[in-house]
Amino acid sequence: MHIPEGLLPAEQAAAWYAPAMAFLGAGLVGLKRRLAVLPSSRPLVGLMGAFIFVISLMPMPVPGLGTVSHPCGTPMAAILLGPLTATVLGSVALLLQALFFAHGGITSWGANIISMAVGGSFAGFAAFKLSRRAGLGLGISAGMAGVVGDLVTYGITSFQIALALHGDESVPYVWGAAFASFLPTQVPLAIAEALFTAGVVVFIANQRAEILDGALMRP
Amino acid sequence: MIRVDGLEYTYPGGAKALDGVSLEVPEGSFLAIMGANGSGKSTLLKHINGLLTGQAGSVKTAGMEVRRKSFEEVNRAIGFVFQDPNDQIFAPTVRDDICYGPRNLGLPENEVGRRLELAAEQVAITDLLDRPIHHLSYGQKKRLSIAGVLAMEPRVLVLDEPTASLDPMGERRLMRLLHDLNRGGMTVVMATHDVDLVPLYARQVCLLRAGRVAVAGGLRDVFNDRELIERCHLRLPRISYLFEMFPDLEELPLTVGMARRELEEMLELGELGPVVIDRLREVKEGLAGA
Amino acid sequence: MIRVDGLEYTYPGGAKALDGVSLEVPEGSFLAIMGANGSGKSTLLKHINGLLTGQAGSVKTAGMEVRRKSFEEVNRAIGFVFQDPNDQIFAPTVRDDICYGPRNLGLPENEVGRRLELAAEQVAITDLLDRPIHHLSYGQKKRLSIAGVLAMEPRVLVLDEPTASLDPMGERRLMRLLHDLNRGGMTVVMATHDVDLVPLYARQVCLLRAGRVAVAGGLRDVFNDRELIERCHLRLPRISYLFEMFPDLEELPLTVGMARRELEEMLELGELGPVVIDRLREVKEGLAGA
Amino acid sequence: MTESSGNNDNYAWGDSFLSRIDPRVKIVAVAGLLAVNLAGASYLVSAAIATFMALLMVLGRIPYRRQLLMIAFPFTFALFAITSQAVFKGSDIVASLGPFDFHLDGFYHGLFLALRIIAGGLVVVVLGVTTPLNRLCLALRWFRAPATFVEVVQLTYRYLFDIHAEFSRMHEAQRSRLGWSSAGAGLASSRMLGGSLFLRVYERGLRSSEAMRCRGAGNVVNGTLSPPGRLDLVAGITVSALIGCLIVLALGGPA
Ligand SMILES: Nc1ncnc2c1ncn2[C@@H]1O[C@H](COP(=O)(O)OP(=O)(O)OP(=O)(O)O)[C@@H](O)[C@H]1O
Ligand SMILES: Nc1ncnc2c1ncn2[C@@H]1O[C@H](COP(=O)(O)OP(=O)(O)OP(=O)(O)O)[C@@H](O)[C@H]1O
Ligand SMILES: [Mg+2]
Ligand SMILES: [Mg+2]
Repeated sequence: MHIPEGLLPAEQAAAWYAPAMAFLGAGLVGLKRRLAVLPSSRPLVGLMGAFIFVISLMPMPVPGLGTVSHPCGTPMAAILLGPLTATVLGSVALLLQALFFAHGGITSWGANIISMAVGGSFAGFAAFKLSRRAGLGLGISAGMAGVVGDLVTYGITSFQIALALHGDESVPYVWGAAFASFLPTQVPLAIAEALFTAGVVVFIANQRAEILDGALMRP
Repeated sequence: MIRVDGLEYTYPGGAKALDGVSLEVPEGSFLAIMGANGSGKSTLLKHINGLLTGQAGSVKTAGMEVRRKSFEEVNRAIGFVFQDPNDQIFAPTVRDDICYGPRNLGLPENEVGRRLELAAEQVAITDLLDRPIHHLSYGQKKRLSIAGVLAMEPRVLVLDEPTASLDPMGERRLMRLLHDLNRGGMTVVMATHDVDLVPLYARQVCLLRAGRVAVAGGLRDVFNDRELIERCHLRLPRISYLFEMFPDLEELPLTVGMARRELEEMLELGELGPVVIDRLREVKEGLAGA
Repeated sequence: MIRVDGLEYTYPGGAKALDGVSLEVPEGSFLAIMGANGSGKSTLLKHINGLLTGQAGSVKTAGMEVRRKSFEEVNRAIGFVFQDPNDQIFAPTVRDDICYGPRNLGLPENEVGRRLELAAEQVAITDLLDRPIHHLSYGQKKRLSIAGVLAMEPRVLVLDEPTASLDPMGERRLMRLLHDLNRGGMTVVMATHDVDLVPLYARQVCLLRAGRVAVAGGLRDVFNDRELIERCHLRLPRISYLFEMFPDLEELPLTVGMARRELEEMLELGELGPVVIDRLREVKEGLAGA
Repeated sequence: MTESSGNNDNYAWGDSFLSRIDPRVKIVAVAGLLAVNLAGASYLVSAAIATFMALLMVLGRIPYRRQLLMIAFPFTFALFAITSQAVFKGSDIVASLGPFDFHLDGFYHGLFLALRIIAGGLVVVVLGVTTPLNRLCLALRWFRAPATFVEVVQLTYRYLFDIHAEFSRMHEAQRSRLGWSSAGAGLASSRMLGGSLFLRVYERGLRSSEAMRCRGAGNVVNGTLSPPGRLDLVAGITVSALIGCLIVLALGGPA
């Protein structure tokens, strides 16, 4: 889930913003170059941004906590467009969700970027690359990206929440509690994310291989 | 067969598209719905098969009240062809798209195959069966969208501008097919802008204007009121304009066939005779004077 | 103005859409491109503005070689209207969509406003300016897609079936506009299936058949070869068929105006005279005999 | 069923004084309100902000049902904040359940957090629901946000509509050919829908980006903002005054 507006104390919100903006800036530089060299990649960029928006808006209730959880979509974008571009797309999706569905927020944008846009993209991408290098098939590697990206995102989010809400308990204790309580929802979600990521990537590879970036797909 | 009663519909965006439409289409009719762009034709057609359900008024199709609940049942009896083929076709290949409907009807595979071949033949896309649908020209997509509905062999056929962007031969072929199907008992309702085509095939016409029925009835009821026709952004068939040169004509012909009969009749009955003889005299006098 | 030389194009899907097309369109022409569904019209038009670039052959538009690199430059001179308006319009509202092109031309805001109003007026959508584009009927979308291009005031206008799904009044309005623009020096190229419209406005016709030019030339060059026309899945204008009743006619008229002149001429020159007099005699004899 | 259902732009196009305020003024106002909401660290501040925003929503006639939908997400989080604080924070134990103790002072802190979440959520919601994205993007550009970023925002937004439109188109087409008349057919149809959706949106996107290029696509952000007017001045002064009061409240008032 995205952290809503108002949950984080001011200093924590600011602390998450700094690295988030660094990643976003780096991503924008790369994306700008990509769009200049390859104007025809615009539709894919827009489409993936929209897909992340839609995917990370499918709510599933988390038992016991009264909050909701959802898949991320950033691992898939990272496979198709690279982790830095996926970071930008994830950030944009988060901003639009905050504006139109109050899902996430403006001051918590930085924290959410770090967990979903950066964490999901890079962890997912790394899992994909490692799996490919280990000789796993395209579908399975994409699935791995989905699982890992999803779980890492939730690990980070739980940590951020624990940091903000640990009260008088220790951070690791609350973090563990939060992570554990997400687990019953998160495991099925991670599997769903894996199936989904694998499905889309394989489908595209079969139907329109030319839209895949060859360099990214190599084992 | 179709009965629309006091139908009103306002789009969520705000446009009042239907403003009290009532219409009765008996079984076996061939009805053309005409009207300016934005007059509500598509909106009306979507109510007939239940894609939209009215905020006021009622629609009955093939003996069933059209409701959200009866949607499946109604669509078993009715075939609906969308205005934009890109809205309608979705399966990966032409073949899959044509077979989609028959399969959902639960037909056995050999019957599905028969219908596939027949429908592809009817719109002349037999040689495209294995093409992915995004590798078709626009007119080919239009043909496919019609085939997919024909293959379901519905009792009522509702078509939203089926002839737009078909080539003239495809247009004639389709209209003849509709004519034959209609002869065989199928009720056909089509929205169209082609004024020249309507009198050739349709037997009833309904004119919409700003979400209301301006006039509905036989061909003559509609085409004799020229002023109304122009207010609805339509015109007479081109052939009619030719016969404006004979100001004494009671009724302008609407089709080439009618025009031909008219001309022949004029010649037979000598209506033209005096004119011709006068002209001949003038010409002769002119020649003599020169 | 436009020069196409030995153009070939095969879609990635596999269909050979253009198979050696050569065509010359002088400045100030009004050219209609006709042909069956799938004959390659849209593919050819997309080469003229550089949306597709040929695998063999060359295209020159407005003095520029059409290449991937010259795309922007070529599209400053040329306005292109897509066959499906849903592919073309994209801005949030009608107003934004019309202004999009002029703004990209770098025009000052008051000039953009002037063009907005003019273009909206020209296709009669002035009352829709603030509508979101997904709240339009199909014909309204088509009008908008044309307005967006008109507002750029290009030197060459390339339109892919601009009149499909316009109502008859909209169609006449648009064609008159194109006629006037053409008179004012604009080169107009349009693909169309409307055989009755072409002789009214176009001065040159190019007939495509399976990716090749079957014939290109003046109206008469094309319409006098009936066999070829039918092989290209076209037909004669309806009015021509009426005049088949006069088998001695040298050339069938193509438009109502031509038909009218023809009839008048027949009457004046007495060609019809003998027939009429014969008929009259027959009738009189019949009456006398009764 | 209709392409327009479920998007907030319907409201944003509507004419209310809120949607007419210059987006640049709104951005500054929102930034200010969110900052005091966080930094104020006072439930009075948050309560004042929440009341002010609720008032605006009523005055701006933002559709009632949508209001509830919009605060659904923050609301679940607010509940979560209350329970978690009651468990994790404080010393004043009022009840125990197994290993968990419930603290009264933690509970109050949770209430404060909940209030802050609701207040912040409302601020963002009002911004989102009364500002067409296009204008927001123009404002972002005015504030020198990177062009690429704004372009991606616009691209993403447009493709959201395309996904929604293609989805409803395909779904309608499938329904009218009985694709959802039974469980089996529905399964097959949904698979086809899922598989084709991506490609269809992509194809359509390709074509409309072609169309954009034909009309000289350079910058996606296209258009200009008219200079701020009297309404903007009034709005600016009102919000500044409010923020001023809140700061005083935060400095002087109870924490
Ligand atoms: N995107 C595409 N991919 C593959 N093949 C295509 C594609 N578009 C068109 N074709 C094929 O290329 C040929 C020419 O298509 P084109 O669209 O140029 O025809 P057209 O003359 O415009 O037809 P219509 O009258 O139906 O618009 C057809 O056989 C068509 O099936
Ligand atoms: N999805 C929609 N949302 C809002 N308004 C719509 C929508 N579709 C159509 N309208 C409006 O409703 C009215 C009727 O539209 P409809 O599509 O029924 O017209 P039509 O007669 O089919 O026109 P056309 O000849 O252009 O196809 C028009 O004013 C149109 O702008
Ligand atoms: Mg319509
Ligand atoms: Mg075409």
